[in-house]
Amino acid sequence: MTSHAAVEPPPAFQFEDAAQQSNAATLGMWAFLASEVLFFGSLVVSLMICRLRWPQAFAEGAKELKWWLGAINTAVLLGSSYAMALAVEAAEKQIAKRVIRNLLITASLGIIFLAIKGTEYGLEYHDHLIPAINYSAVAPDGAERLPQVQLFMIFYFLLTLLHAFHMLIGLTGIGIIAIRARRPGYVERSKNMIDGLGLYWHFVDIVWVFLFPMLYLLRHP
Amino acid sequence: MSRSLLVIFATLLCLLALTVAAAFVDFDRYLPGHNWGLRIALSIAIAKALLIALYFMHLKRDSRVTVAFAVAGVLWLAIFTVLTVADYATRNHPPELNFKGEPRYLQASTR
Amino acid sequence: MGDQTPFQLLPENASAFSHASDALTLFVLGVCGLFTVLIFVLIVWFSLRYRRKSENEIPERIEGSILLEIVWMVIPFGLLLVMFVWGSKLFLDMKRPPTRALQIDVIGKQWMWKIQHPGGQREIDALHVPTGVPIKLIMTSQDVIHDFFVPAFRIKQDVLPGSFVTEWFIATKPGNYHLFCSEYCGTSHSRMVGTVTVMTPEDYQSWLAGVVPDERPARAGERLFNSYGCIQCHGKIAPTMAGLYNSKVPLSDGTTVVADEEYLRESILAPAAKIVAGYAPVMPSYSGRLSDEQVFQLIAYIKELASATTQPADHPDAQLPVYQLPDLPPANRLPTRGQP
Amino acid sequence: MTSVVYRPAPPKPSYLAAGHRVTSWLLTHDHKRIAVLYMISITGFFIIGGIAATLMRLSLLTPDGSLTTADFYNRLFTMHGVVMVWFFLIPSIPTTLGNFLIPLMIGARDLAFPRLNLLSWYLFVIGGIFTISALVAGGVDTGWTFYTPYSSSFSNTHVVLTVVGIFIAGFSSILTGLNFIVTLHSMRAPGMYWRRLPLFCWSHYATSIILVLATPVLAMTLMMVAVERIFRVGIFDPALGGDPLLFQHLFWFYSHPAVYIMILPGMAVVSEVIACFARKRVFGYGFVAGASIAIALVGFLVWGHHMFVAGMSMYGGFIFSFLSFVVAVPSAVKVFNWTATLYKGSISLTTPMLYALGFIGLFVVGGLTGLFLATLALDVHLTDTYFVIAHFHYIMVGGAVMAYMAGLHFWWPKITGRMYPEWAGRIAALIIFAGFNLTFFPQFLLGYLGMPRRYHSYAPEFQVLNVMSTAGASILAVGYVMPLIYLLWSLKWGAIAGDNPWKAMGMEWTVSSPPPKENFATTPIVNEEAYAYDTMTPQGGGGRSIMPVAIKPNRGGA
Repeated sequence: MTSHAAVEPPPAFQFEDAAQQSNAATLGMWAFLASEVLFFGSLVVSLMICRLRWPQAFAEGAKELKWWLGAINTAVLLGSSYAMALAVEAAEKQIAKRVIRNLLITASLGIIFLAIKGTEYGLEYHDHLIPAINYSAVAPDGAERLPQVQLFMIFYFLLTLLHAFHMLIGLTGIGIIAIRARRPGYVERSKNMIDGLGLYWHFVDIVWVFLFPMLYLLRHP
Repeated sequence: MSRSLLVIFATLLCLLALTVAAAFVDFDRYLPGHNWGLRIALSIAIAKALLIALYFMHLKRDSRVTVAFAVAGVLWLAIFTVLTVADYATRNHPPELNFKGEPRYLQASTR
Repeated sequence: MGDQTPFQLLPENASAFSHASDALTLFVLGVCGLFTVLIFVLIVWFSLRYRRKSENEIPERIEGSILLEIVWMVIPFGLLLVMFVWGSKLFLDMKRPPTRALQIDVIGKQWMWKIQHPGGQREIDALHVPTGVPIKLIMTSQDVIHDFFVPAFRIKQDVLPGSFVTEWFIATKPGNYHLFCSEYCGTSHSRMVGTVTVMTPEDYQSWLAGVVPDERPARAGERLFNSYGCIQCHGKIAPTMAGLYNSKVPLSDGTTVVADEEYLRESILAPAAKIVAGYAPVMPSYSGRLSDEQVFQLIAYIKELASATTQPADHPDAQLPVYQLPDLPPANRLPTRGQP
Repeated sequence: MTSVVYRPAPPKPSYLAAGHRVTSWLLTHDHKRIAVLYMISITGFFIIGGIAATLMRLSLLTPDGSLTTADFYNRLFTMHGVVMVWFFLIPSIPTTLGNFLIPLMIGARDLAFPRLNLLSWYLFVIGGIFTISALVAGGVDTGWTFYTPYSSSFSNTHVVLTVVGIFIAGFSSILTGLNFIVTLHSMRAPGMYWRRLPLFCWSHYATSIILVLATPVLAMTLMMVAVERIFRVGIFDPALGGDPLLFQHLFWFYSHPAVYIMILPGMAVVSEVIACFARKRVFGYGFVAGASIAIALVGFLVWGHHMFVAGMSMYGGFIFSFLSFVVAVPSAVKVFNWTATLYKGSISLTTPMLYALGFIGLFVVGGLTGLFLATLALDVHLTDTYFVIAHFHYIMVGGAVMAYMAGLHFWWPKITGRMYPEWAGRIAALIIFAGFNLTFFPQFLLGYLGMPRRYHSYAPEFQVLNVMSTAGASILAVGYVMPLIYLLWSLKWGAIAGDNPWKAMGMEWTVSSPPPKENFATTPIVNEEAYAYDTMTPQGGGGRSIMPVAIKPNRGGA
């Protein structure tokens, strides 16, 4: 933190001082993320347990996915996380302009991620891979799919949709803060909020860091 | 500060390349029975997650309480995983124990 | 049940397990009763002895005692360990059916129990068994989870769709006993009940003789084995069935499984799940093509093939036979993994 | 009150007087008002669940259950379970007493996140509306456990609607737990070190850990059930490669710790009440506090004991059985310490104390019968019978509800500023204790006889015990209606309570009854541990425990 801090804004009614408020905000976000770890985690563990039972089918399912799109997306999301880290750093130094710029980069990369994801869903629709919508037991090239490939695809869609939903929430938050950050003094007052948003965004990134190998890369039974 | 973030970002991209490359090797063909593909993928993912948590999420300079919160979620997930897998891994695996002899009192009642 | 009084406090004792289980119950009850009485007496005694005599009374401060804390952690824990070991030992017995047991197939479906004896006799919501003979039930469900519960035997096992589970007992006392479905299974869950009739071996023989049997399951299984073309591959490019049941089978991933009923079922319905070492995963799945009953019949046949060749010795400490991979022409074999 | 506590400012208007319009309640950020909102809502849910229970018990009077059809009976026990577990027991003590008292006990003006607190009440109500609408639309017949594949593929009732309701209410739990954890970490007044924290707060901390870390697993599990139902895919359906036991692992990973969500706050209340009415520091404070945390942690390792006969691996059974025995130790430590607290105390058998002592007795029976179920071989016989029903009702009704009643009566003067008629309270407490035992003790015998749970009709030899149980339930019902009447009566006609009618220690008793909106005019400083009853002056009230000296104005700078 630099020395040219503005006048400390008054803390909320229930807090004694800004330090206590900031501490509470950080702890609150981390407690929420711990909860989220189990939210995503229980689904990932379910996936791995089903994989334990059907290694062949799940490897086959992984091969049906476009690993290169997943890899590009991972890079995009890592980049957006990097931009977010820069935004948080700028907020600590209270440089509003840099905060806004980095938040916009973060959001753009997030949107690119979702666009690629959408394209992928389109390709999967084309390959008749979407359970309950157009899943087919026969691949487009005529090869018969193992029955549990469908199970794999259920997990794939549940996990990626849930992840995309979290991205949307994050993007909304980034959008709101990026717009408000133009107001003078906002960045100084909202350090906690920007930091919390950053934590959330990085968490969503971490989730993807696990989803990518678990879904796309386990190509051998 | 910004530079160290850049270094982390670059490392993350390298790890990404590494995990993709590893995915195209069928480790089971050479070292069967140990699920090396999964182990390597998971290890790299954990490494990446640690980098993000420690530097991007600045856990490295946070208080111990915050670190404990972060660890709690992972620890609880580990509890769930270990105990559930303990069931699945030994489910259809009846050992010789199952067939080795019979309890005494049952022998008495049937022979 | 006809011979039961309308009111009773304790359940019937009709299997070898029921006596063992009741003895353990008595022990746990004794320990728990002791502690319950202890706490109740202390609370009532303290409440009377130390009741507030004046509004201004201020009792002396007592901080606590590490020694006491340790005592009342260690002593209960010791007693709990006894319960754990005793309970686990008996549970282990309940999970180890003897190989020479009489094997009876059970299918649960909403809301009835379908039972078939090895001789082909069928029953619905009723089970006739002789005393003194180990009975092993091999069970599956056609729809939801059910549970085969005979209170008089102190046995219970959830019956799962999509896999085989087993449960075994030795009946000791002739009579009629309740059979309950004990896992909630829908509207008529409480009507999914039946009767287990325990008979002396002589009565059982005459009962068997009095029921017109269907085709023996093993015989029906043999016909299926031929008509579904299993015989085209097995013993030729696929593993032979002879001596398979209850032997240890090496798998392609380097592990070993025992070929029990559940393994055989899975191998028929989802052959890709476990591949025998050295064989290609070429078998198609018969899921959806065979009914649960037909699977039972095929397995009965496979078991009979096993007993025709090697039967695991039935004396204590017997080792399971290791499944012998027959010699096949090299063209049919895949390179074993790990030895490129 | 005649305590020596220094009160710097003239009494401020109470939180009840701060605004009278409906919006001043529905949009309040005040933890005390939100607690009252919760209290009203859970009472409503308790009545709904209670009506379902009454109808079930009536139907069970005859072996063929002629009062209800099997379908209707199945809907009744499902609704009873769902409403009581998720909409009464889990929120009961934490969201009412916990919400009201934690800031008061630690010397804070509010929880860390007041708006989040209000949000969680709204989520709770919305979740409740979903679930109740499923009830109105025709009900659910899966049992509160939603076992697959029955719930996902076979039942043709309103499973999705119910599950969505629970899913939403789950987020309310998570947010409440998160709020408590952060509050207890960051909002304690100066001098309120962890080792000085009232045991009430320790237990709520332990509860919150479970709320935050277990509830998301339930939410995800129920979501998978809903997805499986809506899209006809198979995660838990073996026909498509799914695994019904996976559901049970996920479900019990939440639902077993959930039992501790229900009982730990009960233990929280009992520690406070016993200390006050024995006028003694709780024996072995550190061990009781540690036991709360130990129960929360080890409680996460034992879920498999619900699955011993479900087809789980035998080795899994051994592991879970052992861990289940381990969790019995901290529970025993608590009971022994409470009993030891009574030794050489100054015991006053007021209404809250009667409930608290009743709690200990019933919790002992409920806990010890749990040992039968943890013993592998006995669980085989007893699981899924009425023995289990009796066991968990001793814990949940005999434990959690008794403790809730104890706490409600103990802090009623603080919450409302009024006293209830003591004689009516004592009579109701005795009626509830007697009615409860008559209702549920016969069920232990029924279970050992082998009567399975969730049976609409049963074998005739079970009838005598069932009639006893129903008779007990009617007594129990009277016991529950009585407090409802006299507590409401006391709101208008009860005697004015005064700040500290019980001469209790604890910071909540140093503020006026009902407390002012901002709790403490100035931030208090704590310089003594909890339950320092030996320092009490003969007139009651704290000696030197709490000295509310202003160290800082309320708002920084202003």
